[in-house]
Amino acid sequence: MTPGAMAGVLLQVVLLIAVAPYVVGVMRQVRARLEGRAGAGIGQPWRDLRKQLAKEAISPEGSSWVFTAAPVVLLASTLVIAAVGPFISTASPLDRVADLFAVVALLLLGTVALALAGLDTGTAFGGMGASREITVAALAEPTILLVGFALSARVDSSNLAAIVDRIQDNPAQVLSPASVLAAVALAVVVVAEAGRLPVDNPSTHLELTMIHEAMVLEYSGRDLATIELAAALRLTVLLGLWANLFLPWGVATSASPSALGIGAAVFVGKVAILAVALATAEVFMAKLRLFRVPELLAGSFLFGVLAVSSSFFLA
Amino acid sequence: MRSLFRKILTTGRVAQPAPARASDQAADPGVLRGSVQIRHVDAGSCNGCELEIASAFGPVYDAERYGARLVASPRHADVLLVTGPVTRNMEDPLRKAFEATPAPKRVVAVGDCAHNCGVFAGGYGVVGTVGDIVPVDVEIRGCPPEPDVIVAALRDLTGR
Amino acid sequence: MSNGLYVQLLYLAVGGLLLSSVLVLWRRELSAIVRLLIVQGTLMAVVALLLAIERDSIELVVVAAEVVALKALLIPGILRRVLRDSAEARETEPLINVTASILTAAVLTLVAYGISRPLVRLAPSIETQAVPVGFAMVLIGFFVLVTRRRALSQIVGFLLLDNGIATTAFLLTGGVPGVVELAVSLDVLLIVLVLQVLAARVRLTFGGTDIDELRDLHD
Amino acid sequence: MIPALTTGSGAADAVLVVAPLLAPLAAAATAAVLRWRLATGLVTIGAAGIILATGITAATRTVDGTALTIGNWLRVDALTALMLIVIGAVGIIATCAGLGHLEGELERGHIDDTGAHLYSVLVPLFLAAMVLAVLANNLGLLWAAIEATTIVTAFLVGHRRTRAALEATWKYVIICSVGIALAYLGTVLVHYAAQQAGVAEHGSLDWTQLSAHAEDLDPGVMRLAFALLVLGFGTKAGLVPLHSWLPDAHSQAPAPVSALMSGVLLPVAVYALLRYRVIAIASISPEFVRALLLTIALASLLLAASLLITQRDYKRLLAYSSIEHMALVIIGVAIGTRLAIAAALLHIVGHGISKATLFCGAGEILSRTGTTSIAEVRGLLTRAPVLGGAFALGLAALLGLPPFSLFFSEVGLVRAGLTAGLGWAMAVMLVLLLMVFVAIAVKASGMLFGEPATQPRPTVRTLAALPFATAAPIIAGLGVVAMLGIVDWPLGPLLHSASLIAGTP
Amino acid sequence: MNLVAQALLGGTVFALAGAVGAALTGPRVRAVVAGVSTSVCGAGGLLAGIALVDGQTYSATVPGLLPLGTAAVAGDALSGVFVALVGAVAVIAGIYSIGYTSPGSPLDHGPGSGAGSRTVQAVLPLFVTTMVWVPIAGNVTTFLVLWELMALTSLVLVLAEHRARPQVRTAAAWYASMTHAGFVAILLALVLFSSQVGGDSFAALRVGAAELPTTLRSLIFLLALVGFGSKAGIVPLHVWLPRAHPEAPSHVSALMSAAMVTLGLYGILRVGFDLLGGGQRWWWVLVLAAGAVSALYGVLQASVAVDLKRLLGYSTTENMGLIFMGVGAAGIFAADGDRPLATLLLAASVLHAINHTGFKTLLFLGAGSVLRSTGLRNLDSLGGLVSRMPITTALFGVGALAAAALPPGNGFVSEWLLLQGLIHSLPAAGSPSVLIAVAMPLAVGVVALTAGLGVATFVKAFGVGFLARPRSMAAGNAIESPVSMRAAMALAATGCAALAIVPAIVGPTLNRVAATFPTVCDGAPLQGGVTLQLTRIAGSMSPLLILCGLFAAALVIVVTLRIAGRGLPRRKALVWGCGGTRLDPRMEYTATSFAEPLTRVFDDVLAPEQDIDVTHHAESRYLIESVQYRQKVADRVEVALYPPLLGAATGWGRLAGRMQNGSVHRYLAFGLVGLIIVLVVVGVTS
Repeated sequence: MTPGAMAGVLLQVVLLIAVAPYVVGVMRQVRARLEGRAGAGIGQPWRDLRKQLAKEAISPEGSSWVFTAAPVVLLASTLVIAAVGPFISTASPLDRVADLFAVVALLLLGTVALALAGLDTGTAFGGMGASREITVAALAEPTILLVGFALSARVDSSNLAAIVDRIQDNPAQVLSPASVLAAVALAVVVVAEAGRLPVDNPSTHLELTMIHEAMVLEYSGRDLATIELAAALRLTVLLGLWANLFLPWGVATSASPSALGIGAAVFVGKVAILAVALATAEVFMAKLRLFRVPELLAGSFLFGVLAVSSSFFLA
Repeated sequence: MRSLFRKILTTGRVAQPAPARASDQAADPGVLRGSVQIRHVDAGSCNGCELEIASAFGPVYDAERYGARLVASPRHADVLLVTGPVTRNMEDPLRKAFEATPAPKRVVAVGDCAHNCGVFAGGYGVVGTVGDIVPVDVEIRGCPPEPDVIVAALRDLTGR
Repeated sequence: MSNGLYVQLLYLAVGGLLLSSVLVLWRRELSAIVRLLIVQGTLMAVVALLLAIERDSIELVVVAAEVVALKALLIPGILRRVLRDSAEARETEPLINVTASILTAAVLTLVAYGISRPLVRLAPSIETQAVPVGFAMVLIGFFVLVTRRRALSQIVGFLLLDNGIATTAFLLTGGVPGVVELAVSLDVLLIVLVLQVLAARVRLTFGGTDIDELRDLHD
Repeated sequence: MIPALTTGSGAADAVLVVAPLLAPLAAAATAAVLRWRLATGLVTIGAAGIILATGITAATRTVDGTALTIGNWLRVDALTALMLIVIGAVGIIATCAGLGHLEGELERGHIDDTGAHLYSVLVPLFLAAMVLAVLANNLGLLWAAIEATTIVTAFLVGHRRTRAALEATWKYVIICSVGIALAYLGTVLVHYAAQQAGVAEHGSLDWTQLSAHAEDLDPGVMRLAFALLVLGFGTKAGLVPLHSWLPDAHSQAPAPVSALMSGVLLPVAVYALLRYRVIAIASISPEFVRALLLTIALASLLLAASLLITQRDYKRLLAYSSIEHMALVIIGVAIGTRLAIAAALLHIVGHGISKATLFCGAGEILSRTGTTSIAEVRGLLTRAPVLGGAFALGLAALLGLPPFSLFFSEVGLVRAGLTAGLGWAMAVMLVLLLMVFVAIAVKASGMLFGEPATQPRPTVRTLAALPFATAAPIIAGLGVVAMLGIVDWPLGPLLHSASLIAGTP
Repeated sequence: MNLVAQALLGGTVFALAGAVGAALTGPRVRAVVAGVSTSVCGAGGLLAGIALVDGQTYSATVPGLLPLGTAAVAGDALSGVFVALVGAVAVIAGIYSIGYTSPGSPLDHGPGSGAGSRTVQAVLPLFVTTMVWVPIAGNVTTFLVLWELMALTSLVLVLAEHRARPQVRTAAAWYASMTHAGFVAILLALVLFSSQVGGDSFAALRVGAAELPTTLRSLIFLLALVGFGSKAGIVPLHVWLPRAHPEAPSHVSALMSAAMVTLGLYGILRVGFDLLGGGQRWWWVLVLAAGAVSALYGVLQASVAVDLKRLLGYSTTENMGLIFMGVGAAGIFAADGDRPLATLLLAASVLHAINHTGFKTLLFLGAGSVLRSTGLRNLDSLGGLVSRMPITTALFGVGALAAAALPPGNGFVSEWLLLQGLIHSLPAAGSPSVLIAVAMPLAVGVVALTAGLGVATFVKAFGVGFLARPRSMAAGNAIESPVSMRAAMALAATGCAALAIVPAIVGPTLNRVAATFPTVCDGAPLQGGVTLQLTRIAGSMSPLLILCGLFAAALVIVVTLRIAGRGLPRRKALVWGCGGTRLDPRMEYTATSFAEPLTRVFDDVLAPEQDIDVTHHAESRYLIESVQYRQKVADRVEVALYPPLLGAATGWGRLAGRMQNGSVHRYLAFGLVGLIIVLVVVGVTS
């Protein structure tokens, strides 16, 4: 592992951490503007984080080490993804550590950690949130893996860098039916996994409609900060993955500083565009009833199957 | 969807321009600088204050632009926004909400009733003012207080 | 004895055996049935005797005497005692009525003819030509067992069956070897004795000898 | 065909042939004179022991293919020796259990002194009749001996003199007499065929002669004869269509008698068929023999399986299981290869001993709970661990679980059947066996396990530990069946030479 | 006598001695004797298995045993893996049983009953012995004997607590019946095989298989599939499994669910790949389909189960389903000639079997630990064990992580491998066959959905069962288990962890197993130490580095938080109950409510029966006194398949019973009719 490559990885992680709250901020700001409001500014999530870090952390009585460990696991798993994914460069030395499936599993690990924490609080809301979150995650899993199948079957590898590299080499593949179908399917899943509308409403105050929020109702202070950062980071990572898997241009293929710089800039741009697009789309949507969510996910599963089939039959 | 889009385009920004802030009267917001999460506790209000709070966070007054945000849990909150005289049944919940809020925390008593029980003073179901139950940091007077006033008080807390 | 007379007498006796079996199906009085059994036993002895004369066999004469003693005297005697002990003089309504029974007997006789073809074919002779009668007696005896309800009638059915076998044995081979014959006769006698004792117990225990009433044991 | 046999007939051998016959007769005489008492019981056990001992001695003499004969009438070869061992072994278990049984029955007043006397005379006679059947070289004698068992056991089945016992006895005697009469007709036809084939007059019913000249016998007559013999001896073996006496008689007879009937009487009838089969396959087409036996056996198996499903009475359950096992043995006979015959014989041994222990166990359960209803016996393992455990192990043996030898005989049967190209029959057999297994397992689990919910009916004896005289033979019997399943040497060679006598290569 | 023989025989001698010893000693000594002898027997197996995998062979014929057959043993690398697995589980279960069965637990229902009874303790080492020997069997007879002995001994163990609960009896009856049905199928398959090739030994079968006609080979395979599938708990033959495993004492559940069930896989591999040498493609499509149905159905049932041990039982069906999917796919590719891919899939299956053994042992032992100290299996009444039984909770958590197939658990590694195999079914050049193009995406979908629901299942099991506050008095009074139980669980957890972090340690084993199937497999499937590297396929993953990454990130986070938090203390406060009264444990989410969304989503498949009883107040029907809600999710496959079968059998039995109506005339009529029929047939056919 060369120092340059190490620096690349470090740069990627730091960049992602730095960008993540802004992504949330951008989305909130876009929504605010579209709703006719002024908005708190894209830096607001960072301000919130800074404040929460300085606040007291409270553990509810009857909870255990699981409650305190969950935010750390959540953030740590996301950081690992941030380190191994080809976000700004495909020449990462860590690429061999985890492939697409491992990344998906790590995301799930974070979800599980938070769900366990939700259950650990012993409140009805915690349990409710955990139950719903896990249900959604369980149903989203097949789509992700099928999309992974569709993407990796063509390049005969499930390693993310290999997929990105291959598409960069054959730009025509971007518009192949398999790719388009997979992109749609994955988009739905990204929305579900990130807890965005129409699956979950991140700004709801009504406990009965909450999924993610219900699980973290008991968290405060630095625990909450960790969770919010992790949530933002997960959103960013998902958007980044989506962007690089389907629109891989600009991703650095070497670890040279200039390539990394361009890669980082392109990455920020892509994620910003996606965040704006997602936020805009959310304005037009209402939250789905919880029991309509599986229908949505089943739809994405169908797209996934079609993607795989077309990559078999139309390749 | 198209109609909604057209609506967005034609309506534009409805938020009033931010009024200037009398910076001298504000204490240092400390940890809460730039970001205040608020848990609203209705301790027995007639819902007049609630209407005003709602409009303070609506598009026109848009308190959120100053970094204030309503949240669902006192655990997430820095500030308790308490309205109304404290009724017998809400006394304990108020205390619990205060207890549940992580330090450093502020209590904002909204409306005259929170200050002196207003017309409800002496009612059989009224325990007392908010200040009798929890330490109040900021009081917003008015029956009900206008959104402007509420927003101004919140701006003092965030320092924006 | 001339061959013609032998044949006529033999066939007469054999025919009598078949007739007596069928008549058992027809008659309702138990005493009449026992009498028919005596007739049948006697006819069997006649058959044995005819064979003895034909073959000049002393052994068969002894067998004939034994048959008379056992089947015409001893066993009917036992049955008479059974009859005397019980107050039942008549067979109750058989499970298949008399007309149908006799028709069935006719069918059974035909079947017997059919199935005993190989026996006749192996060694066609005067005696073996009559073997189907033995088979018919076996089947009719079995039929009596199936359709007649009284304990006594069942014993009679068994005896008819046994007589049929003995007749077959006489006609086919002039009887089985002596020791075996003796053992067989003893066995038949013992079984009749056992059945007699059992019939008496049945009467005492159940107050009648309608065997079809004995249905406590079932699945 | 029969392998070349050397025939031995020294004085010692003569004793060997006659002793098993005389010993039970002597015991019967003793019992007749002394009436019922402990000594009589011990003498009877001794007689059974002598049968076993001579069986084993005979086995060592005949395992090399030797046959010991006395005149044309009696003959001991490996097959006979094996049957003697079964009779002796089951006899010991049954007579030992008989001690306790009679005492109990007298104590409770179910029988009187005369009854006990009758019992103690008839049981050794029963043994003697069966010994005679397996010793007989003359087929007529074989028939008469088997017929004699009916006569002897008639009063044993009806020993209790209850209504049900009487009913069972009547059915038993009538049906078996009819059946065995058919076998007699078959014997007569064989005699006829032998005469026509020129087999010497005095030897025309000798098995030795007949099996040597089997090819000369007329196939037409022999087909008829064999069919009659199968139906006739099949009646005594509890096979369809004249099987119906069996559940009634087995469930009403005193437990030791049921043990003897199920453990050895039925196999003795099968033994007769085994002997006749040797003649039949040589004189008529082996396919016919196989088809007939297989049809009857599978029908019996189907019947047993069907009636076990809804069985409510554990003694009848054991009775139907006997039909099932005889059907299995007949399937082995039908297949007829040496492996199949060896398996069938091993099955006879295993089934005989384990069924005897089970009937004795069932008798104990009956005497302790006062009911034969499966539904009314609960939590046996908790209430009487030794009895329940023995019953459970016996059932396991019966269901063909290892290490009991029935497992191996069943596997052997399947192997032989599949090798002989009878795949469909084996499949049907195994499916029916599975039905039997499920039926018995479900019923047994109800009887054996769980906490007894209600107090048992008041009975004379409480569910105390088993008396030693009953427990010892049961446990020893199960031990032997298990031992036969684990090691091959005690029976292996004997089974092999017996299968040489009765099996086709 | 080589090491294999020494280890096996030594272990067996110990086990027999232990059985005798346990039968003769008092309850306290008995527990130790049985446990130690079981462990020693297991250790023998483990040693022998490792030696076999290492390349030693062991074959022998013992004359004079087993009537009508011969006793023969023959071990190869395939045997070795399974012997070692069984041995390892036995070592752990043996240690565990010392504490579990020693007197003084709430499960103790008095002397002589339950898992500590004389019979059960004596049979335990025997059960292990039979299991250890099953994969070593060298001919059909020996295999059948050992197989059935294994069933019998396990049946005795399942019945251990028959006095405590009536369900034990039902479970045992189901188990006995299903396992016997399976045995019948195996018996027919193997004996048909051996009778057709004219030899009893596996070596003879292997040689003779090629000459058998295809239909016969297919028949043999199908029968074997049914037989071994029923042992492996494959749907629809699984019905015994979720009944028997919960009712058995927990160390027995572990032995059954982790070790015995795996022998079903051994059977399929031995017969399908080894003796029959691969075979038709449609066989393996069938295996794949059966595996897929099992995986999905098992995990669905597990995800809605509320009985902890039943949940684990269904999870066994799920995991065996996944394993069968791998085996099926391997078979398909082998039949298509893509042997390297077949090798990979086979390795994935075997690895998953190994991993499943590891975590299922741990989970059942954990469940047993809970059961022993609370008497509860119902998740709806558990909770709060994390503070009362911290070690059990932590160790169960390790198992749950693995069973949920999440990194850094060991289950993840093998599922990853399985997915890699399935995903790379697209040939590098040319278009794939339609079957593969249809089957493989569906298979991936099934694996994925299974994985997702598996996560839900184990979040529920761990989160509801161990976390939060106790939902019952019994759970509130729980105390940590005895040291031997904890040690055993720790041992199992160590095994899981080792497999999770450096799966490469079993790489050589998998390669050797693959080498035992020369007609199916080709080459070594995977290589690498720290990073798992597939041979032909560009796939790599490093569980160790992922774990390191997680640790490093966690460390950074914790340190950062410490610094940023400026030493602010963590405060304990009452749970936020929206200002209401103190939250009652009854207000907590239960396992039933946790699974409710899934129950709803899959209600077409699960068909839950719900029952709500509202009792109104006597004075006014507007006042409600109580509301009772009951939900039962029956096993729908069982309900659809078995009751009709049993009903038909019962009806038939009744019909047959009516035939025997007691009339002697009727009985004689049977005879007469039978006689005439037989005689007429004889006459006609002459």
